[in-house]
Amino acid sequence: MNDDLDRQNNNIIANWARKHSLWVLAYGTGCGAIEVPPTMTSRYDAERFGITGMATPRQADVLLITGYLAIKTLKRVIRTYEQMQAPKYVIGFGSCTINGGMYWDSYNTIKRLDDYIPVDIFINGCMPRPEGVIDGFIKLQERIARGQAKGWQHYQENLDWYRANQKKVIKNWTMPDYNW
Amino acid sequence: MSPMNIIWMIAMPFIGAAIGLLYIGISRNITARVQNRFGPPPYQNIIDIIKLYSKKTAITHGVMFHLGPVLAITGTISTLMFVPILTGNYPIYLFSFQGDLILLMYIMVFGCLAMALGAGQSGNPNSAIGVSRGLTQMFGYEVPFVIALIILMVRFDTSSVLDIIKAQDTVAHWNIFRSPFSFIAAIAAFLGMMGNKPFDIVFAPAEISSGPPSEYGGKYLALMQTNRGLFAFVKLVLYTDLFLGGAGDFITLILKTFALFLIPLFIGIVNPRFRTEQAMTFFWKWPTAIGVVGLVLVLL
Amino acid sequence: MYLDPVLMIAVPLFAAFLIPILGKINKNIAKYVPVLVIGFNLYEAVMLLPVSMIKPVIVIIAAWRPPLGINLTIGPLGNMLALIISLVGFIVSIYNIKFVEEEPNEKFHMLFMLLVAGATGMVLTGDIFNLFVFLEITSISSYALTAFIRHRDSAEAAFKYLVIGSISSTFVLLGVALIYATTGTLNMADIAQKIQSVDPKIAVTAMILLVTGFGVEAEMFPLNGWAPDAYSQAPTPVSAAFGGIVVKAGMYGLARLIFTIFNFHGIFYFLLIMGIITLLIAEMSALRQKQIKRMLAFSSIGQMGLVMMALGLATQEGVVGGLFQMFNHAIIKPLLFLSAGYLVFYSGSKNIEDLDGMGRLKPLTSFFFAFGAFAIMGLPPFSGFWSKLIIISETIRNGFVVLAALALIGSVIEAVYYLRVVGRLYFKKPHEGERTHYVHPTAIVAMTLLTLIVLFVGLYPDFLMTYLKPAAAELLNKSAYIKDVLTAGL
Amino acid sequence: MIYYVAAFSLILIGTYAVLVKKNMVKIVLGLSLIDSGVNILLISLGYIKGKTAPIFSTPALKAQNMVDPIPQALVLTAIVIGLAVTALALTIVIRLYDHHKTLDISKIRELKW
Amino acid sequence: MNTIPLILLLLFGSALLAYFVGKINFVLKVGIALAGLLVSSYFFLTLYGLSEKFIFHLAGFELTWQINSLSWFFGMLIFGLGILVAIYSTVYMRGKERVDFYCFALCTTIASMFGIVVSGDLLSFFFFWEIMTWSSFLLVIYYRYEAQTAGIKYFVMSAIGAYSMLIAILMIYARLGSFSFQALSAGWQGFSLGTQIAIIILFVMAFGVKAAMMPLHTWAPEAYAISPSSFTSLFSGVLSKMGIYGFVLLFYVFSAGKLSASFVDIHGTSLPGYILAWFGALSALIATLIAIVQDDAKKLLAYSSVGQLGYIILGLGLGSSIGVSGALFHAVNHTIFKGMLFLAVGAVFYRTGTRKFSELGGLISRMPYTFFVVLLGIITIAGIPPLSGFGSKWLIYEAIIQKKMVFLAVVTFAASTASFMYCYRLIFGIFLGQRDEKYDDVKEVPWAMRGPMLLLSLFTIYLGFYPYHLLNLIAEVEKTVLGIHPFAYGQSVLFSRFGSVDTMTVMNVVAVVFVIVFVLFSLLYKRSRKVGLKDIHTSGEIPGEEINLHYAIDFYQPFSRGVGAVLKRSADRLYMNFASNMEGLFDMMRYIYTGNGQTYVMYVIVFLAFVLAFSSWLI
Repeated sequence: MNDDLDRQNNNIIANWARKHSLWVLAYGTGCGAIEVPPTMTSRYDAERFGITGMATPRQADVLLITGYLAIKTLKRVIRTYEQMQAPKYVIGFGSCTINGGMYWDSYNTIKRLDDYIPVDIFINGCMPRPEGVIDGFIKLQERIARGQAKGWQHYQENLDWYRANQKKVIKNWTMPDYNW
Repeated sequence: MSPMNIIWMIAMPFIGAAIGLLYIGISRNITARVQNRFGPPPYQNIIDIIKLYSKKTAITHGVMFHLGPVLAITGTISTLMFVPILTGNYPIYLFSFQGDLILLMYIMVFGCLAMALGAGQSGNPNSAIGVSRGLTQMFGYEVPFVIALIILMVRFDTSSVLDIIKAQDTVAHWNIFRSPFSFIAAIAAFLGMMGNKPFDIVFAPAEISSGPPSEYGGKYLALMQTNRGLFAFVKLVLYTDLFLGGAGDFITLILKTFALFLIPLFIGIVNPRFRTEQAMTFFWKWPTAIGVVGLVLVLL
Repeated sequence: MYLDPVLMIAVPLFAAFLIPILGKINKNIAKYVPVLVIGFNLYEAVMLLPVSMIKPVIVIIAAWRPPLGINLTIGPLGNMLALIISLVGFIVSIYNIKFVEEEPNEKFHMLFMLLVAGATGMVLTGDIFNLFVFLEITSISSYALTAFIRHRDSAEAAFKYLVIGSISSTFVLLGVALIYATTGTLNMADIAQKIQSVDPKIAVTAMILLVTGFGVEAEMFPLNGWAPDAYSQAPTPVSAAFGGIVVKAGMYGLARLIFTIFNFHGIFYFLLIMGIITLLIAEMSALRQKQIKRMLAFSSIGQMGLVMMALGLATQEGVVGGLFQMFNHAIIKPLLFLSAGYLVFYSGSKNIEDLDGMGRLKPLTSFFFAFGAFAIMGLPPFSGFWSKLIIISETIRNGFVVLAALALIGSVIEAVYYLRVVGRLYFKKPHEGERTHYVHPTAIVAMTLLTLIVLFVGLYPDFLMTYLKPAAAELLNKSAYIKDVLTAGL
Repeated sequence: MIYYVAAFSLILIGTYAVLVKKNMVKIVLGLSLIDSGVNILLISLGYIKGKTAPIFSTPALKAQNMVDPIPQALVLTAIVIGLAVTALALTIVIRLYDHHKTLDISKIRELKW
Repeated sequence: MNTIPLILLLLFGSALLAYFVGKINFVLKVGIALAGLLVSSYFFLTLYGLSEKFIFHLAGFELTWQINSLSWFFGMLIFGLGILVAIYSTVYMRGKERVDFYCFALCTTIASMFGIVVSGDLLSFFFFWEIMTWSSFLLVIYYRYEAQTAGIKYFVMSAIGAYSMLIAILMIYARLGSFSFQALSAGWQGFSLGTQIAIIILFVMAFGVKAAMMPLHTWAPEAYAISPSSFTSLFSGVLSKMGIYGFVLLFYVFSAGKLSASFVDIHGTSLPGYILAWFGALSALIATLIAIVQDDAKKLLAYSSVGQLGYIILGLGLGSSIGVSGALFHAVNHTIFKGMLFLAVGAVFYRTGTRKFSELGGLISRMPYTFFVVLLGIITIAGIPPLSGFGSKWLIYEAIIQKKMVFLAVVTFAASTASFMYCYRLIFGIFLGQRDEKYDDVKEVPWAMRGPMLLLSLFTIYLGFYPYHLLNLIAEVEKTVLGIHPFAYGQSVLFSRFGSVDTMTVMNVVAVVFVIVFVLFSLLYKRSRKVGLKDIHTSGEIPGEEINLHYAIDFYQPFSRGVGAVLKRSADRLYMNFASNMEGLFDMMRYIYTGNGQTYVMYVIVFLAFVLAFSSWLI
């Protein structure tokens, strides 16, 4: 199974296509969601890089987490992430996803997103401007082209670790099993 | 059946899909330009499809979910087989001798219904809502479409597409000029069929998360996207045959189809979205009224 | 081989007065006497049938030849009706054996015998005054039978019946007097001959008086006020007998008068119109009835309206249809009444709404009722179909399409209210409560007999048609009747 | 002639009683009156002035001198019937009175519609 | 012994036998019914191609029973579906009460339908027609407590229809003195115009009720919905065809193409035919619209039935060979697919106990065979190639357009498009979408129920690409009985004046393309993963049990908003209001009977006085 995945990871055409076609599922939590529309619309026009918004996780490639995550929201994010089709990438957006940001000592938000789902690219800032966002996307594209954006594989391989972390904060665990 | 015909039969779906996808890509580009953006490259859709085909996982909800896209593209390719594509010195007729306009009208639906069935099995309420809207809208636009076709069939006393093409031997005889009412009704229906802007409530992404295909991803979505391109191509070819006198060679075909393609595109760019029942009643008001005028004229 | 037809009247009369005496000896014997005696009548009627079909049997009493003496004229028609009456009487008397438990039941049997005797006399006699006398015998026994159950309602019904009945019989008597005054004879054939020379105004007055009188028994609208009450309040077998016997005899009198004695063509149109009015009003009234027997009574009136309509056509086929309908009605209506009687008996209430779910509790009785309902609606392959078919066919053939349509509308209404009852029997959940009664075998025998007759006639109507045709011909061909009667005994 | 007048007045009086009087006994009386009227009418039909009863009591009597015997026979029968009807009617009236405690016919209307 | 009475005797006999002997045990009654059907259909098969006659006299009327290609054609439908339904019933009815009653009524219904098609005269036609009415009524009311209103409505409307037919028949009899079809078709021209109109209207009333033509259809949805599903398929599939048979008789046998002589022609069709065609088209459209918003699967199918029968009526009204062939072809198709669908819905009901879309859903993985049947059924019913429904619809459309009846064509096509909506509704509501947990253990129905459905679906596939034999049969009917010159057709090619379609090619193309795409699609990529029903995108929310994910209530809400004006008007309500008003009016009548003895006497006296006053009129 893993061999097969590796072989495909290094497929140049596939990676090229993946790189140029990033369908984004913007998980609009927190204040960061306000930065996504400018990124997509006329002024910054992310579509020229093949970046388009998608409505459902089944079709999306990139999960864009735009801000702090409350525990309750985390559940949804995990679920959404698990429903996406591999290869899939996560972009942590804003400082809240990196270390909790201004919610560092909040009792009800997570601090570091990477502990719960594998983040491929963090975009720094509070908030990052659309230029920053596009920059993050381009970084992601580069990683994809190089076959380095393998967070989804990492998640699969270290599922237990992630689950343990997730279960630590999510008290009433009712999530279905991650089935691949 | 000549070997050439068989080759075309195999090649045409691919060519058609490529052309259709390219058109959709161009449409994205044009839309971007209208919105003062740069827009993706015209071949963006093809990239998307390659990406989707190379997705590593795909989920299925069951047999019908699996068969839905397959049957959808089956229906589209079957439709393609009965549309005369080129009529010039090197004609591409495929099977169009064995079918007529009524067959086309019905076999076109095959794919839509199959997709709807697949969407149904996904179990997502959004899909069901999308299908409900889509079928309702289809009921709306089929009325002017049917009227337009009836005008043509009655006028030329034939239901064979080839005969209709034959009757439009010169530019002045094109049905767009000879039966303008029919053309207007048909174009209105075309807007609905293409699912472009005023009539895109079926796929409303922000509202019902892209509607019927909302549960589809990976290779299924790829197949559906291919189908979308091919279907657009088939419809364009059919309209060209019916109203623009068909095409003698590929260049004419591309010019004519592209010209046709621009109509819904531009209408779509500048218009907001209709609600479902508004769309339905819209189709039953103006396009139908115009079509009825055409019907009366053709009877006189 | 048949015995003297006079016995058909004499034996029941004699037996009627014998019953109380027998009843003193043993209650049970009294119960079986009617079965035997009416069985004898039935035998006689059946045996007479082949003979009378060929040539009417004229019985001369005490050697007074017609037109002087009293005589019995047993033509095909009279014989047919006698057959119907004795058949219904026979079946009902079988049913009576166990159904009538109320004391003094030998009196019931006596009155019943009188009823049958009177009705038989009516259809067999050739003398108009005798007709009146037998009419009175029939009516008086009917009044008494109506009031048989000692209940306030039955007394009321009986009183109404009595008032209307005796007024009408007075009219009959007046009519007879008028006829006698102008023609000087009481023999019907003789009257028919001599009435030609009578001033038509007097003749028509006499006819109207007689028609009114017999119309009451024949349930012609608006003379039928008694019918719903009497039918619904009389004991069930009596209701059945009303439908099968009394009304038939009344209708016979009516037909005999207007066909044989008088020759006014206007009366046929009159009868046609009265028939359809009777039919429609009765069916409409039946639609919303709350009591099952009252509903059946209205239905009965409606059927008689159809018969009147058929007779009013005054054509061979029309009269055949009318007689056929009379036969059907005489068979099916008792079936309905008898089964409804048991249903009422079980549920303890006469109201339709209390019959809910009886189809489940009493499948057999309910089946008989449903069967009767289907049959009387005129559905094939039951017998009602053929008579209705013939009547409607003949109505249309004579150009009265509207009348036919109205009659059929009546049939639709009929279907509605019958189905409502059948629906209640089968579709509603039964009410709570213990009901332990069971149908007595004699009742089952009676109802099964009726059912079989309905089916047989429905599947093979020709059997009956062969006898109905001469009967109709007799009505229509009055000169033959006159000749037969007046030359009898020569 | 006077017989006819008497007969018809009796019939009319009887009819009036039956139609108008509320008391059931009076109605029964009315019925009886009608009956009697009709009987008188019948008798008078056969009556010829100055003729004898149609009984051959002595050989001298001739049929031509007798009144018509048939109406008399009819009337006898009719009287009997009338009697029977009256008797029955009165019985029923008594029973009705037992049940309803009234003789007013318009109040005894439980069976209707 | 003549075969026709033998078959009838067998059928009626097995009905009675099943009722009386069947009291003993279940196997016996169903067995007798089935055996009777099988034997009689064997005899029926021997009648193929023959033209037998059986003449006898009853009640002074001459009755004729005959078999010709037309009766054989409809008899084929009766016996074909009849046997399948009987087989299906062996399991479906097991354990239900009053199976003997059911068997009796089923056999009687089949027998009476056979009687109708072999009738050679109007009287026996009417006779069997009435038997059919009451025997099917008995089946409609099988579930007795709920069925009352539906049953009575059915019966009353049938009675009205039957009586209007009776008037027409007797009008004919009064003029011709004979009931036989030959006499009628010979004497038709002798009728005055008014008579012709009256006869046509009266007959159309009768046949329209049975064929559930639009303003006369109101009994159909409830009666279909409430009768046992095994019978409903026969009811809709064959019994309603008796109305169609009547229309065929009326327009092509009784009037024998002489309508044009007395009526004006519109677009080359006689006026009555043209009006009939419009009735058909409008019932197709309106019934379809109503079907879309139903929640009960059987009601949906019932309205769909009304709509599809509208197509058949439309084809018959057109009068050209292609139209009539289309109609007859569609009649066969309708028998097949309505048989399938009602049986399938019955199968679902058998397992789940409900027919409501709002309660079902997601049964595809539990009842795959049934799903397959329904899938084929809806494809056929929607007229989508390559299945058989397309062929017949194609013929009907070609016939309309050939006659240049453009508005008719628009209505018809619109109806056909709308039918996709209810088709989808049907299959989605039952088999797709989310499944309620209580249906997790539902199993596929037994083979005795699966078999008939699958057999029927094979037929639709077969007729879908090779309608040759059926068209032969229809051509035979048209040539020998209807007096129409049949249209041209090849082995699998249908020709009209201005178009042709090769059903075989269509089937092949679709099949080949499907196989190629499917193989490519499956080979090129790995197997996809099967996920659970609830594993759907719900914005990250994990759907609990209490959340309804099955979108089934008000499925076409925008649609019903859009066409609300049409749906609001209901012929049924109109009739019911009319009926209740009439009932109120009739109710007044019984107040004549005041209950006062004196009033009654008054009536007598007034009557007497009145008649005496006008006595001079009687003289």
